[in-house]
Amino acid sequence: MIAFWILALLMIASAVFTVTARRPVHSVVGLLVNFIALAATYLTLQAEFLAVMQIVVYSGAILILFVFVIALLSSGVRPFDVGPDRMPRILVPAVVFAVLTLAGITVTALHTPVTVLQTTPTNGTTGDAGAFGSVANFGVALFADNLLAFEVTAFILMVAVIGVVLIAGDEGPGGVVRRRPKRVIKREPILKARPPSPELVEGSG
Amino acid sequence: MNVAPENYVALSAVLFFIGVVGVIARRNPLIMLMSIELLFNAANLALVTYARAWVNNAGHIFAFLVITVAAAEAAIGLAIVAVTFRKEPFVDVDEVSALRG
Amino acid sequence: MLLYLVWLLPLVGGVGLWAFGPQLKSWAGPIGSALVGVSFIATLFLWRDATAARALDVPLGSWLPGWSFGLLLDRLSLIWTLIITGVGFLIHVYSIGYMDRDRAFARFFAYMNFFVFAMLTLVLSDNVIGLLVGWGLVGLASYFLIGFWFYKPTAVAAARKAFVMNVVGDIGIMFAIFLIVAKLGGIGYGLIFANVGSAFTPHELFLVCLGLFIGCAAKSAQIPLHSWLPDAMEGPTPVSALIHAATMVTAGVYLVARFAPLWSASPDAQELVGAIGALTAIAGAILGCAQWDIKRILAYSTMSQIGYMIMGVGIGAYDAGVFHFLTHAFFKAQLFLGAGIIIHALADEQDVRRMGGLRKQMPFAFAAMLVGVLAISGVPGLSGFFSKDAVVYGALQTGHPWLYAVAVVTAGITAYYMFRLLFVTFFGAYRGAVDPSDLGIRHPELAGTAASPGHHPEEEEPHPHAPGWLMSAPVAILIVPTIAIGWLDFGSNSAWKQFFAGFFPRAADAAGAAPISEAVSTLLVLLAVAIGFAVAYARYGAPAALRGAIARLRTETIRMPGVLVNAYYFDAAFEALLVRPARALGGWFDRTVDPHVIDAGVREAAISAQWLGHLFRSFQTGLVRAYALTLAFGVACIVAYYALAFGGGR
Amino acid sequence: MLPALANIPTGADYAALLPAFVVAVTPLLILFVDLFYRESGPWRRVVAVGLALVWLIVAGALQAGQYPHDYVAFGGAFVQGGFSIVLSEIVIVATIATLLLSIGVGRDDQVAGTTSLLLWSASGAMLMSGASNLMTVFLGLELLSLALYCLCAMSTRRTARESALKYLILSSMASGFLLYGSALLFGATGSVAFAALASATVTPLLALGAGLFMVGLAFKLSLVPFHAWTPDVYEGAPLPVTAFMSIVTKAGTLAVLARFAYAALPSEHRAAVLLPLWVLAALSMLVGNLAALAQTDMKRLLAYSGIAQVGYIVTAFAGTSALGLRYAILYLAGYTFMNLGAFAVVALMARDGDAIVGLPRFAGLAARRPWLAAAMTLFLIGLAGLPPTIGFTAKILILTTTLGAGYAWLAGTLILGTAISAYVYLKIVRAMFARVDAAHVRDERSPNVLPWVAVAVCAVATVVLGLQPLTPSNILPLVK
Repeated sequence: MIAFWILALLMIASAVFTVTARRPVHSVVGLLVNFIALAATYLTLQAEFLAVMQIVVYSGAILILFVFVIALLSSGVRPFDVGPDRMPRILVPAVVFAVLTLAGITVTALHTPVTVLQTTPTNGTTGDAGAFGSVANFGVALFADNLLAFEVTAFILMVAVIGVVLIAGDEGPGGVVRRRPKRVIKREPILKARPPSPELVEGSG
Repeated sequence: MNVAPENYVALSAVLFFIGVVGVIARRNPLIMLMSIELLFNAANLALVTYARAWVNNAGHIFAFLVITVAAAEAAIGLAIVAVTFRKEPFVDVDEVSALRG
Repeated sequence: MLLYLVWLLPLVGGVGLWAFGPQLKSWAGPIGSALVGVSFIATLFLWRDATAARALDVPLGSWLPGWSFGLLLDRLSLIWTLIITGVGFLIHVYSIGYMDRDRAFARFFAYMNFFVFAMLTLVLSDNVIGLLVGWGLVGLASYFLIGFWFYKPTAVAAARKAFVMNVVGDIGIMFAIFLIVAKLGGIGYGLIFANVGSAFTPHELFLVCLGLFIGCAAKSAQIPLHSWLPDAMEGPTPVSALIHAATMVTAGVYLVARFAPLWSASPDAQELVGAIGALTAIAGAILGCAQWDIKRILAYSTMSQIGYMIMGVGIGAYDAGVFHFLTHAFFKAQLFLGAGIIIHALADEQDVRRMGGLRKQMPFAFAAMLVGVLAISGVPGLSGFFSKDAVVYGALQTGHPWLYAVAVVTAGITAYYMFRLLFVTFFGAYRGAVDPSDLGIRHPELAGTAASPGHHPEEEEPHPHAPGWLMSAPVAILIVPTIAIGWLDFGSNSAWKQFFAGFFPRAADAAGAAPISEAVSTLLVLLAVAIGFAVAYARYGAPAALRGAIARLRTETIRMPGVLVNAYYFDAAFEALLVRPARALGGWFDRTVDPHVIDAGVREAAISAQWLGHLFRSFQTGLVRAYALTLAFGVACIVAYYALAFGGGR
Repeated sequence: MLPALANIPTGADYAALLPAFVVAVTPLLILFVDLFYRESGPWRRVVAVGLALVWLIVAGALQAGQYPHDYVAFGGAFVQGGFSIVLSEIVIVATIATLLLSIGVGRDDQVAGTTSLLLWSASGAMLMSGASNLMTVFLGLELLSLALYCLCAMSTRRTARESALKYLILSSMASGFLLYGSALLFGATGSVAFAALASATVTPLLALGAGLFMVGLAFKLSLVPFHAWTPDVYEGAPLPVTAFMSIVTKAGTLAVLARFAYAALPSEHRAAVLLPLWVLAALSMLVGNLAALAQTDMKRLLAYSGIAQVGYIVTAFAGTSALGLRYAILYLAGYTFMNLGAFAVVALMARDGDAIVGLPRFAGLAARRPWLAAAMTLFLIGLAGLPPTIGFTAKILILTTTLGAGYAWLAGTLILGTAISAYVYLKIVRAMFARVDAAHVRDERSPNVLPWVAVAVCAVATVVLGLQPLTPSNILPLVK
């Protein structure tokens, strides 16, 4: 009970910090705290394996990736400067819409309590094979009931790998940096002093 | 579990909308991506809560898949951000608005 | 099958003449006429099949279940097909003479053949979709032909106006057809009429009839969608004769008669149609009194006569309405072709004030016009007398005394303005050489009455000449039915009544409730006609009136009430309410379909139609965050909906 | 002790998935073959695209062979049969057409990668077409989208990266909503299967979950107001990718939407739960067509047109009648051909197949390239919904079902939208037939002739389908 409230406060605070921090690195730290608190919350929900995955994958892999890209982009003199704000007052409607939606969701969600909780699961400790949320329990679900999903995940990761290589890679497969002639960005010729035909002027607005 | 699942869901909703506000209000694409991670995690929290409530570990599997997808998405997103802003003076999505109208 | 031939020959002609027009040169006219003529003869051969107990129904193919297409030749469509091809043929022949000097001779006949094909599609279809297709094609053909002289700005404006009004009608008819199809799941007439009672509630039936009638009103120039018809006279005169008098404008009559079972099941709709018909009849007749352009006079008389027909079919006197269509097709074609001879001879002069005394120079035209005028006025013995009488008395029989009164008064007005036309045009002295301003004509060009520029460039003949035989022969042939066709409906058990016996649903049993007998009614109508004639004679035909004709015309022109000159200001109202907004629609049409038709006003309208587009452009700021905000906005709306719809009460 | 593994998938499960599997595995072959090339050259491109084409055709044949059968595979996670097979075929056709357009676009040494991503994206859409639980939907959607984010960036144009970034951020946000909706649906029923949803009682939680779930789908379909990304992304992405995206995303998402609306909602409250969807469809028809009025760039115009067209398709679902589903699929099939045809024409008008083609380039096209102009006219007429094309036929059918289902206001909106759209499309037709001094128009031609194949096939299909609409007659029992 108390754990939940502490974790909840921690998560909200860290999430707010993530979103409001001036520098991305601070955001990453906020996110890290948030993820760890989330993993702890998973433990209170008896999702032990998931808690581990949360720490390993999110905190271990994804956040490191963020840090890496921050480092990459910080090579300039004034990293992460922002230009003039084009929409200075966007925060107000954003918050209004978000709060409206939030109210809607919480109200409806609280109006329909999920009181099912049919069987109280075993207060499983890790390693208790078959207990709800344990590795074994999870594995059976993953490799038997939901094998298709698991297999599709493999392709999703492959897409990520190939995609990132294609986006970021400038080099050919032989490791030779190709000096290709720079392409000129093609643009539609702006109507010169004389338009092609008077009829077209109307359509080009 | 002696806390009603509604509390967890309410918490997840709050986190979700902190994420939404983050995406809308921040101009730094990296922080926007982090906000999107917040969205996914909030959904995960709801999934795990309901998995516990129904004692159905499909929710766990779902959350696990979401984590994997989020990793892939973050990788691609960061790659796009990196190539987009590598030579830009500002890391600011508002500066990337040539397509409009 | 012979019916395919009837239907497709004009299409072959239309496409062929369009494609090979330049090669065919002057042969285009005879070929186009011959195809329509063959179509007419083939229809005659089908007479027996069409009038058999089971009418001729040729399937064309079916598509989805309930969607089978076919051609239907029953008694109703037979009458229409004969008129379209028969009168069409005569007008084609006439056009060879009338259009002989026109640059786009072949194109004209291609359009005319295409029109005949479209009209046949409309009347021969055995389902509502075919009807709709024909309906649309007819409008398109009419649009082409009105704007045939595309270098005349007035012609372009008239074409666009006709198009816009017809679009209004098409939308109405489309809604009606969608309602029918949605309710019945099929498109065939047989299916629809078999299920009128069971498939529709009275309210729905009224809506269907209303939708159909909106289409009908637009096509048949009924109030308030009538104002395109007088303007459509900008087209060549044969076009006016064929499309805007004999056939296309009566498509609304066909529609009501064809859907008679629907109308008979919906008394409210009948009341509406009858009332609109009568209103149009009298309104058109009154406007006919105020016109000086010979074709516009005829146009308003067409509008008025179609009002009669619509009133007839609307109140349930279907056979009378259709009979008036039949006789009107002849005498109105006769009148237009006669007017065409005059216009052709006077180098495109259409203003009757600048005519006069033509009786001596053009005796043949005078004879033709005289017969037509007598017929349309309802002089006993000629065709118009019988049909008009049937419609007028029908109003009384079906229990509509008010409509009857209007119809009788209209008959008198009709006689007045038709004889006015005759006297001003043919009696007295020729006024072509008189200075227009002495006749009260202020701006000949603006009034659209002066000779139009250009299309007869080499013709410099200032004084009247006799028409060629190609023009006079059709008119001569038409004189016969104009006089004689009326006798088909002579007597209480006439050939006409037998022809349609049992074909239409009987009108409500108000029949026989007429307070006066048919003979008394006929006398009343004749009295009205006599009064109309007498007034016209006194004002325009009497020797005293003829002597002071010039001064008289001048004062009359100047004193003409504005409300009549401006046709009750319908155009002004439409300009503000309908035409301006719809111009964007007509704009693309003008410029895509007929690239010759160019009008600066259209471009202006097109740009103004785009302001909405630019409004939406300005939302598209290119900023990701703005898009994310719209996303959040949408989600908030949707969540609000679900929270209120599902969360509140539970 | 491990619990018994009772639900191990068998060969029968994989048989259902075979076509999608073929499409998903082909990239591995392509990437493997590509490893042997040290130098980039045209052959490298030909081999990659050729392999992809061959295996796509194989997959299409396999898919067609499945048609009479129904499959329920992986414990109900993947259901194949009836309409989902048709939608998968649409995906395959669109992918083949995209490959035909893509020759000449991008670098030779990247073609293996881009082709692989394209195929993976297609397999994601095929997975969606049979997805029958929330997890499979999410994964299919992500497979489709992740590959598309990368593909959007695959151009040297700066705007390509911009479009990828915008697409990624907004689409991820929408995925978040979809995911949260899925979580709520899971919470309302205790199961991720659509079958469980259908038998659940309607609670506010379920309705709200369905709503958020549909927001995610509506974003992918680019229904108003979730459409803002569409024009920008379509304009910035390479042309073949835009063509691909405009069809495949819609096909996959519509399959999910159809299954969700028809088979996964309790019938008692279905109308109320789905109501916002029809409102979105109506908005899309209006806003899409109105916004297209002011566009001059072809890709952008087609993006707005696509927004409106999706509105028409979703309109067909109104009332969730079986006929509506049939006609929606018919319309989508027709739209596939008309839209791909239009894109192929645009591709033929740019030298590298990927330039930005504005309206002025169409001026006087009929005089310079009559066949191209004729084909484009046909496609535009079809998109405007005029006879004798499938656009007209399918629209009439949709109108009748919508009216029959009692959604007269929706049908009225459709007619209004169509009336507006006629102006949009015929504007281009008019430009093509205008007389223009050739000296003022820059005329580029693509050296790639393969788009002509797409143009010809699409033109024939547009007319033939319009005259003889093929609706899969037995889709109704196969929705579930």
